[in-house]
Amino acid sequence: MQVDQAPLEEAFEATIAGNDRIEPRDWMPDDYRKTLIRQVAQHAHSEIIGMQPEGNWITRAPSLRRKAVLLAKVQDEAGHGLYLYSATETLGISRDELTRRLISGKQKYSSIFNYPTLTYADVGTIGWLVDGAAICNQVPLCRTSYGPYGRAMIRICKEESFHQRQGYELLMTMMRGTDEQRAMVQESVNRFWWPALMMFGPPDGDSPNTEQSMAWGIKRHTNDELRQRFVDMSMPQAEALGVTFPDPELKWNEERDSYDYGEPDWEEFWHVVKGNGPCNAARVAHRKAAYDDGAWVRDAAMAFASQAGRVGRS
Amino acid sequence: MQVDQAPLEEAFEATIAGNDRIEPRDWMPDDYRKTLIRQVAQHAHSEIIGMQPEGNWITRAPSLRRKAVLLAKVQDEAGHGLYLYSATETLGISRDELTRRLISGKQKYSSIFNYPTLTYADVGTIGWLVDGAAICNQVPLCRTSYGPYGRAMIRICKEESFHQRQGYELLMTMMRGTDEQRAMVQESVNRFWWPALMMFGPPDGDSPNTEQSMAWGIKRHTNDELRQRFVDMSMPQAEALGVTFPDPELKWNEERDSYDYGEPDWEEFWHVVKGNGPCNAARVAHRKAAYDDGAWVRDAAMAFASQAGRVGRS
Amino acid sequence: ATELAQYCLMLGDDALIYAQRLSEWTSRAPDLEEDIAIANIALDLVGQARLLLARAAAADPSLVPTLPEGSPVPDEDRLAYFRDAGDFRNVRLAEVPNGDFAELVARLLVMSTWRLAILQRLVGHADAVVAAIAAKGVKELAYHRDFAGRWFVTLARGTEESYRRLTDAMRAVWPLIPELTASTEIEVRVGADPAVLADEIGVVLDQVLAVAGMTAPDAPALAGVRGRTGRQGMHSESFSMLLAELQVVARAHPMGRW
Amino acid sequence: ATELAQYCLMLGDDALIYAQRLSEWTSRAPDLEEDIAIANIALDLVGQARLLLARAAAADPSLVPTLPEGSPVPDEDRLAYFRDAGDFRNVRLAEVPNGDFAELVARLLVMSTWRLAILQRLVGHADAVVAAIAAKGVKELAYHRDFAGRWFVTLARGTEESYRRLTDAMRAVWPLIPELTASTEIEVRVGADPAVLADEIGVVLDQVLAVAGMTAPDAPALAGVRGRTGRQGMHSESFSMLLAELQVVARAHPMGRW
Repeated sequence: MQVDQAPLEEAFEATIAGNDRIEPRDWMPDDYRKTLIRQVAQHAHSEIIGMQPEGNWITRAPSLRRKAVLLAKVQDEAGHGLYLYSATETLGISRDELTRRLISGKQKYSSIFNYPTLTYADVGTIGWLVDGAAICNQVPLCRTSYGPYGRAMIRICKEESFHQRQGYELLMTMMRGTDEQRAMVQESVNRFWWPALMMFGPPDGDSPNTEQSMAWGIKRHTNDELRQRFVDMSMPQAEALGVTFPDPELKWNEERDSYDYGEPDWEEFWHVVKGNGPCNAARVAHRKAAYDDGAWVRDAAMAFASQAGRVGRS
Repeated sequence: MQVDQAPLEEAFEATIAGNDRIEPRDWMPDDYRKTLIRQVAQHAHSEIIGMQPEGNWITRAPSLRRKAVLLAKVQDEAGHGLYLYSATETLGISRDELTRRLISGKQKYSSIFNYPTLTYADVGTIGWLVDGAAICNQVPLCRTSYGPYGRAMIRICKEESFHQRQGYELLMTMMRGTDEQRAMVQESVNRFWWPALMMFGPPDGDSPNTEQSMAWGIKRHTNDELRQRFVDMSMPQAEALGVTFPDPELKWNEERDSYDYGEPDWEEFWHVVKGNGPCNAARVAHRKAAYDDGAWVRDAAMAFASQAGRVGRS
Repeated sequence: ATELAQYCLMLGDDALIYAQRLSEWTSRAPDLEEDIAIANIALDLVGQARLLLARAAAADPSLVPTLPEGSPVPDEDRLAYFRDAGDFRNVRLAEVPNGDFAELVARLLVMSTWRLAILQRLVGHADAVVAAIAAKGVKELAYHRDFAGRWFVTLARGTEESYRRLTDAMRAVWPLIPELTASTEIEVRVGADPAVLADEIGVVLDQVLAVAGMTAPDAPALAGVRGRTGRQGMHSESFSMLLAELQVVARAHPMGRW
Repeated sequence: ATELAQYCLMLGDDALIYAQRLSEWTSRAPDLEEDIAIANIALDLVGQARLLLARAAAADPSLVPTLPEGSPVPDEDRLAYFRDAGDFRNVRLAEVPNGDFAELVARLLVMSTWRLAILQRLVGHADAVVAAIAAKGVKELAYHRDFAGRWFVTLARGTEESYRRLTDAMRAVWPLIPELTASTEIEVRVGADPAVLADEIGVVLDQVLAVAGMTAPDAPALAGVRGRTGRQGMHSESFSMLLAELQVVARAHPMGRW
């Protein structure tokens, strides 16, 4: 078996080395497939769970224009989930199975969505900082080695940039509003800044899978590299907006040509990752309820389709 | 059998004629029992269903004092339901069976509760007009021929008078408030006036059971007599409050020493009685959901009680 | 102009309030495809509501609630967020609380069939703005009705459970149909008289029912209060809760910019 | 006086918000007896909230939200109805959405055990008003705990289903216990330090669990945001909806009399 596999492995390594795409029909190492399933599924789950914190405000959006914008955004997230589940399915696993792994807690989603949305400003902050951080993470993945994933990411990144601008624009508009609105924006930014920094994952020293993932071309930069890029990108935006980040250590470092920043609370990070964040249980319960409540509908659709098939053949 | 029954019937008739009470252990005609079960159960169901339209506003009560008053009132209604179900049980039917008859639509409740509560003023109007009409109906029942029912009514009427005063006092306070509040009170009174008049049942000519019920002493006045009493009682109260009733025909009739008033919309009345009122379906569904959702709790309590019994005996 | 404004409020409120109920489905649908489709329908209706409320405000500025001097809240939002329940003119079918997916499908079939018939008539309306809104809306509504119709047949012929749930849903929805075609004077004078459309709507529903193998339930009209229903500002009990949620943020910030 | 006011807000908000959740049960309980009992508990807590909020307002008038000149709204209602979410000081266990009856029982057992321990300590408080509120509250809370304890044992030893539901309920409630006994400086300085009471509360809960034959779930604390939880004004996602409902009528009428 090892004898047969050698040329396949060589071809795989050559594709990776040449920055070419691996496609579903291509041979790939089991670990590559498993790691990809984990990563793409986690990304898909994040889109789907990510519908909840913002979806929470659709019915309360304070203007009809914002209601339309938010509805469309959450709808886009469902769409992203759809592409990504499709990409995962090309690796030989069904959407249904992936959903079951999500609601049983076997697969994760981005921890950021375990923080609550407490005011309408959070809709803007999520667009600006959370989608912003996601874009930093995701743009390099457009060049990822697995074809379907890379192509999904190209489309997703385009829409995410649009969402980020919309979020920033909401905050900008609110900052031109009343004192209460400005205070609401600042309070929201205070809450989301640290969780946004944690979206890049633990410090490089505590991120054991990074090396293999980079070798396989399914990750392109280390966590700390991306985090620094995000901080550097966000600081001038915050200044333009007129808000501050809740980090006394944040300041420009002439030498590094970058901002220095403080350490996120990694204890909180691991606590949330392990399932004890403010909303973990609620998010999974919400998803599970939707999945369970929809079972009879999916059953009915399958039964109807199979009848239609029978009628067509008869 | 007819031979054996004759003295029993005589004793029963004598009790009724003497305005004495029939007690659970006494012989009574089957039709009397059936009519009583229907009437007392309907009264009990009315208390329980009546918790919903007012209960709808507990979470939104606009002051903590009013929240406490409303919670206590709705709680009293549950208490009234409890006494009345107990009175019905003395006639040989269980509360569980009565609840099943309610949620299956076999037994009715007062149609007034099929109208929606749309503003907080409705809490006051229900106290004033709906409880007021109920009292007109119920005070004579304190002297009803069936003992347990009559005694329950004595207690209930006392509390209902208290509720009526509280409702009137809420409206009086609101009338001393803002223009919006005064408009809210008038709008509420406009909505509830006609349904309140209909609480006395159809005109005497269309009320086939009245005669027998009066003979048995389980009804003491005709529908129209009570309706007239209610109108006469309410008019000076409305004037004191500063509201009007939505009936252009309402005016004092010197000759009759009473108010003339217009005809309620009996078509709407029968429509609602038949189950097509604005809230019939919602009220029964709410009650059914509470009953169904509570089944496992009642089962657990029974199982626990029977174990405790076993432990005690062993 | 006042009657046109009132008419635009009716159609605008139908769209706004029904969109609110539909948007409650977000992240709760049976599968992602339906989640996206329902959001899309809600989005179309929010779009229609915005245009219609703006038209109402332009046609009769006296309808627009007054806010503190200098408030930047636009007219469409003043109408959506600063009116009380009794000033809304939507039919009750738009506002009743959501049930299960079968209820969504049954209600959407009825609502979209009815609204499509109205908008088709309004394409030639004398008011150019109303005519343009209708022309755009007709395409949207045709899609809504198609989505509902396909699911209606699927649930009717799917499993025993889906058949049972659809039957229950029809029992909940059908009593609200007579209100849809009980015309008000304003509709008769400046809009599309829904009473005239009743037959046409009935024919479409009957066609879907026939394909689905269902029969319409024997459902008398849901009564109003002294004859008044949604078009007269008489709404159902849940409506004040819907509005509380819809309006809470906007009302907390009458001077806010969003 | 400011610290006393802050402390009264904490205890008052716990009572107010938990009473709001309990009152949602009205007309929904498994049987009439429980409906009455739950309403009674809610009533007791509304009563405590009124006294505590009034005491907070008296001790520090600067805490009371400002309303338009001439508003007749009393201080207790200004505090209850005109503060925003971030200004409420209740623990999150008071505010989380209701579950089934087992969740009610598990939460009530924990809340009443905890609050009873606190009020027992406050009976001798230097502030005579607080002491009097505590003295009255102790009797009420003893009844609440008794009601919860009896049902806890009943559900634990009733049927398989009630056991399963109670187990799930404990999993939902227990992660919120550490927040109850994480003391703030204000509690330490002017009230009953809940950290000191943790053992006492644990002993009571263990006794009930022992009679019930249950074991406490292995439940790590529910995280806050950067260490902040309810006492610091950091609430859960559902809290803004609870407040929207609680406050909607009062806020629509800042000049209203009720």
